[in-house]
Amino acid sequence: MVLLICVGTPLLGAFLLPALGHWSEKARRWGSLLMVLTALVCAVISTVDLLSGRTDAVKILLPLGLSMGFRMDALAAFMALTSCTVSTVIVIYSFGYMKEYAHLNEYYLMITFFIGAMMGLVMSTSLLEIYIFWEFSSFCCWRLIGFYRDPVSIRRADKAFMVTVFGALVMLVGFAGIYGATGTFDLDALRGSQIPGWTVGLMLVGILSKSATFPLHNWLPDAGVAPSPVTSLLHAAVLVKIGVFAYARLIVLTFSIPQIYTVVVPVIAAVSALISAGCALMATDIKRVVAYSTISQLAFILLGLSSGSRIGFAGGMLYILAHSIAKAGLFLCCGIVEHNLHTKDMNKMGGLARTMPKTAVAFALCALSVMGIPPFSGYFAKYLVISGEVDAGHPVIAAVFILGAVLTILYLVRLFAKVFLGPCRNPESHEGNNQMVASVLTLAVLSLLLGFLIFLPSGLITLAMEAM
Amino acid sequence: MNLVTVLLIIGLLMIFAGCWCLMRTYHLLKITIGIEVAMKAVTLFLVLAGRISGSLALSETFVITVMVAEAIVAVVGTGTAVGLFRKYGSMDVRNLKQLKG
Amino acid sequence: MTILSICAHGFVYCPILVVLIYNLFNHEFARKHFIWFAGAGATWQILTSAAGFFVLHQSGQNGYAFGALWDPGLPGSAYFELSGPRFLLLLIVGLVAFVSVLVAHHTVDFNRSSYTNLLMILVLGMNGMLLVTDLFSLYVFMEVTGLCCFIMIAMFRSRADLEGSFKYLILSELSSIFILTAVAFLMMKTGSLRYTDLAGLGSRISAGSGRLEDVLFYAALVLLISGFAIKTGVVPFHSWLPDAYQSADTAVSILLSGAVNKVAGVYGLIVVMELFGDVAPVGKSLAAVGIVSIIIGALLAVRQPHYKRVVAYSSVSQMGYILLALSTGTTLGLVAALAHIFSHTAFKSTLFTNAAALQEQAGTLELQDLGGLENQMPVTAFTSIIAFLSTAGIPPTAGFWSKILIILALWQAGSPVLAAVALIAGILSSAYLIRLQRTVFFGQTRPELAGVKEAHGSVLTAEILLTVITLGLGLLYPYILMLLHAGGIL
Amino acid sequence: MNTIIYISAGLMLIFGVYAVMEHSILRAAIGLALSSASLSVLLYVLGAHLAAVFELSVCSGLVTVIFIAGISLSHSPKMEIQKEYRDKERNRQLPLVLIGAGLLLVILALTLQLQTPQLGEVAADQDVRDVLWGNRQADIWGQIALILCGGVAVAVLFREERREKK
Repeated sequence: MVLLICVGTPLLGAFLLPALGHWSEKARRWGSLLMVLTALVCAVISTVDLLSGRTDAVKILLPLGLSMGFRMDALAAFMALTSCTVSTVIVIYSFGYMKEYAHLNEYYLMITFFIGAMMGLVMSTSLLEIYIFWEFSSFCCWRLIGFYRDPVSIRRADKAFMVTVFGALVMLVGFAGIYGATGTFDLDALRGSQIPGWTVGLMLVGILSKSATFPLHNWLPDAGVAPSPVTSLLHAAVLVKIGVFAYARLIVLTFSIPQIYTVVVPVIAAVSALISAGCALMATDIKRVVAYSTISQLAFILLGLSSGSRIGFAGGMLYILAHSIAKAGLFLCCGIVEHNLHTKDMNKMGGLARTMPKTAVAFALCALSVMGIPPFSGYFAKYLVISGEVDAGHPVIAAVFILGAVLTILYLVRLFAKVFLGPCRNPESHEGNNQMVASVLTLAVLSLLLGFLIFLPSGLITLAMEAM
Repeated sequence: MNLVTVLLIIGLLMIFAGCWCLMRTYHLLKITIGIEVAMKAVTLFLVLAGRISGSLALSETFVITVMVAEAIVAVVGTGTAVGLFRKYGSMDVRNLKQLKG
Repeated sequence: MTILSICAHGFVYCPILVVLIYNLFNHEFARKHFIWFAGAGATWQILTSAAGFFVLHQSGQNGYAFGALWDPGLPGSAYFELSGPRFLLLLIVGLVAFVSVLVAHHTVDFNRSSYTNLLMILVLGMNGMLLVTDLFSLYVFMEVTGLCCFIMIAMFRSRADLEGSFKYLILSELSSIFILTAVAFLMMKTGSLRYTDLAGLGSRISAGSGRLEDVLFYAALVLLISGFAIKTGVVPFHSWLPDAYQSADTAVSILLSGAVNKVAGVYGLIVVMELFGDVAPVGKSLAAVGIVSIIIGALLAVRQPHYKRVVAYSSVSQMGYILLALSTGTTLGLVAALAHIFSHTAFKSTLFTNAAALQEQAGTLELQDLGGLENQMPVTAFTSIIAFLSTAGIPPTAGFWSKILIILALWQAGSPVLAAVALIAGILSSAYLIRLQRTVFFGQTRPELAGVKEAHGSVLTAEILLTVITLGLGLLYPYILMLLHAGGIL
Repeated sequence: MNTIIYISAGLMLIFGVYAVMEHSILRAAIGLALSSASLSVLLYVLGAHLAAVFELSVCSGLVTVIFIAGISLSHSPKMEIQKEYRDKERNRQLPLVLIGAGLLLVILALTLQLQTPQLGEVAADQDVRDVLWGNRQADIWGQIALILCGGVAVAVLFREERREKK
């Protein structure tokens, strides 16, 4: 029941928001926040249940192996908590950011629906269900990226939609292959089953397209035309994490796959990390830099999950959490800057630390976490991932990733220096409004605190590792 | 080469001529005539089938129904052709270029 | 008179009755109130097909045979028979007729009485096709259906209307010739054309027997398949379809895409599969035609300059999916094909109804003149998005489930490659529909379209009705699958 | 008996091809009528007496009347006729193609040596009227619909345009 509320409230309630919007602007905002909070509370309740040894689950039985349901296990709880927390902050932030635009009805509808889809996805117990929620999220990202409705946004929205839908369809072929081999879509029934190698390959295409990993990464930097809360949501809280979540859920936890993929996937991840880090060093659009950084960091996550060792897996999961919080913070800071200066070109910025000090501090804290500087949470995650890879016996790949980590430091320092340090070029700029600044500071503090309270999520991670 | 074979071949040739007319003629009414020519052969086939299988009465009822259909097709075809003539002042198929994509 | 017999006889009597009563009234009155007569006919059809199904299901019979004029007592007679899967198609006929009437209320102006008469005869023709138990009667009613369509397209008498109608007539008559020849060839072997006599004929024929009738049997199969494929409008027999759909008045396009090419074309192929499915090349050729038309249809749709042409080519592509499902010859395949027929009816009718709304409000359907209409026409935009998702097979719409069923059917029948290609081709469906979205609804409003208003009245009702069906089915499909499973069908 | 069949079948083919090839549309319609008449002789000889009468009256008579009505409603202007001569050129290939196809079919029939069925006896106990009214109710119902269709077609398609489309 808790699970149904958790998924149903944002998913179905989202359609009430346009009606609320007709009535009053405020009702729509708070309605949206309330729904996301409901999902968060339900996720917390269910997680508490889980930690005390009970598993919440609902299921309807259907013929032809099409059974569907929701179940909260450690991985689902971890993902649900992460994305709900970050989403809540983002929704609060968008109160301030999204005041003056048209289509706000659609905006809140899609944001809330998106979070509902994410909740559904992480708790789903069938391959088909994963596909359904997967497409929900593609649809939402199509509408959200095209939010401004100018031709460029529309084209990029279409691109993002086409790439992710293509990936999803290829993945569905993989699912159909699994169905053909086993006769069911049900994850419980499929646990531990041997599946043909090519289906794993097809699923990987879907995962790579969703989590924007090389060679299907192109749409993500382009999606930066969307409003900042949206990009933040896409990059940090929901969309790209769906891909890595699917990897963890399907390939790591459910199926036993051919050995070759424990090498192939890390290599893809390594290539992706290096290429995107290079791009980030070259880009001049602040959102593009952060977007490439996302691609690069996702490669780390994928590496951790695919390394095959338990330490790596734990590192990957921790990385999801750390990256979500820090990256959301980075994007929201970029949003404040962009909102103020009406440009995204970092050559036109400089010395913003003086006019918007709180944002600068928040940005610095989040950037440090992404770079992986101790004692931030990012450090522990990165350390675990790389040591997991060494454990699994691929020191070369681990070395490449250390190079990637160094590049991360380089481009983030470059970004920070160009935007916030140096002579002040934008004296008329000023701090964002309260909701926005409060959200970024919250995220910055969270990513610092997590470094000290690293034991908090470890309970869930250990539980998830036991299922491996 | 008995009677049945000869009639079949003649019928097939006639259908061929009708379809040729359908595909390669420029005149709208001629196209409709092409349909009718092919229908003649089909009528013959039906009666032939009735004779071969010994249920001639059944095939005769078929033929009668087909003829009604044929007449109505001629009406509709001619009507459309006349309508097109009123628009274009000619019966040439090559005028039909409204629909492209 | 039981309820069942009232329902059954209604399918053949009701349309004629409506025509007779309608023409009793004076012209002006009839013109003004046509919606009530045609609407009543369509509503009767919807209600009786639903009621008939439940009554028949309750009684536990397989089918209900009845004669049109008097008792079907005589041996060897051609009578009508109501049975399971036909109900769904009868329901589709009623639904599409209903939607078409709603749209016609706005789009059809000066020849409303002809429209009403022809609509009812068309419904009769399609009902006849679905109810008959004899291949020749199938041809007769197919001819009725076709002729009504030609007249309905041509009666608006613009150049494009007449042209589209004539092209349709040429190819359609070609298919009639094919089918009649096939009928004659089959009759040489059997002396009867009832389904019961023809079923299983394939197993009694051997290719190498050296008998003329056996050779002609295979020729007949080729002719039957190509004849019905022309009527369905699949590649390579599709050339009439976009022209006819584009030129016809939108109320007629809805009929054509929603019901006619399914009943006249796909249902014919269903019959062919039922009768001769045991001859292996039949299924294979259907699969080949299906896969080619999925891909070619979608590729052609991407480049079209006219809203209705895009939608028409999308029909070509979607018909391919249905043929692919049919080609398996399994029960699951048939269920999948029927499911996709139904969802296709819903979403394609939505798209055409949107076309009617655009035509009425914005005054054009050329894609280059449209843009950013979602602010002006929010409901139309929303319904078109749902139809788009359903066409591309994206959840939670009816199209998603029917496509999944098709894939499962193909996979179970042992052709995974076809299933994979069909799935990946879904990206092409998304491509042309996303282009449609971008050029028509999504985006900035063009200044000359700023004064456009939302559609109103019956067109809006039709849009909402169809969208509710698409979405509702999408959400209820698990339940339907459970019912089918409980009924022992799956 | 067989001679009449061969002759009338041959005539049917020849008139049919003439109807296709003749570029004067009036003569083509007459060619169709003659082809129809030959067919009706053929049908009569084959034993389908009622069908033969129908063929003569409906196809040879009514359909020709329809075509002539169509022709009289549309007189092509002189310059258009020139264009239509192209038809003649294109159709000139037809006899050759037909002879080719015919030869091919004959050779096929001779080489395949198929076992061809014989014409059966005309059963005496079957009456067309009984079969039509007793067994083919569905077809009769279809014919009613067809005739209604034809009525609407005449009413809708042939009338002069009084009101232009908006």
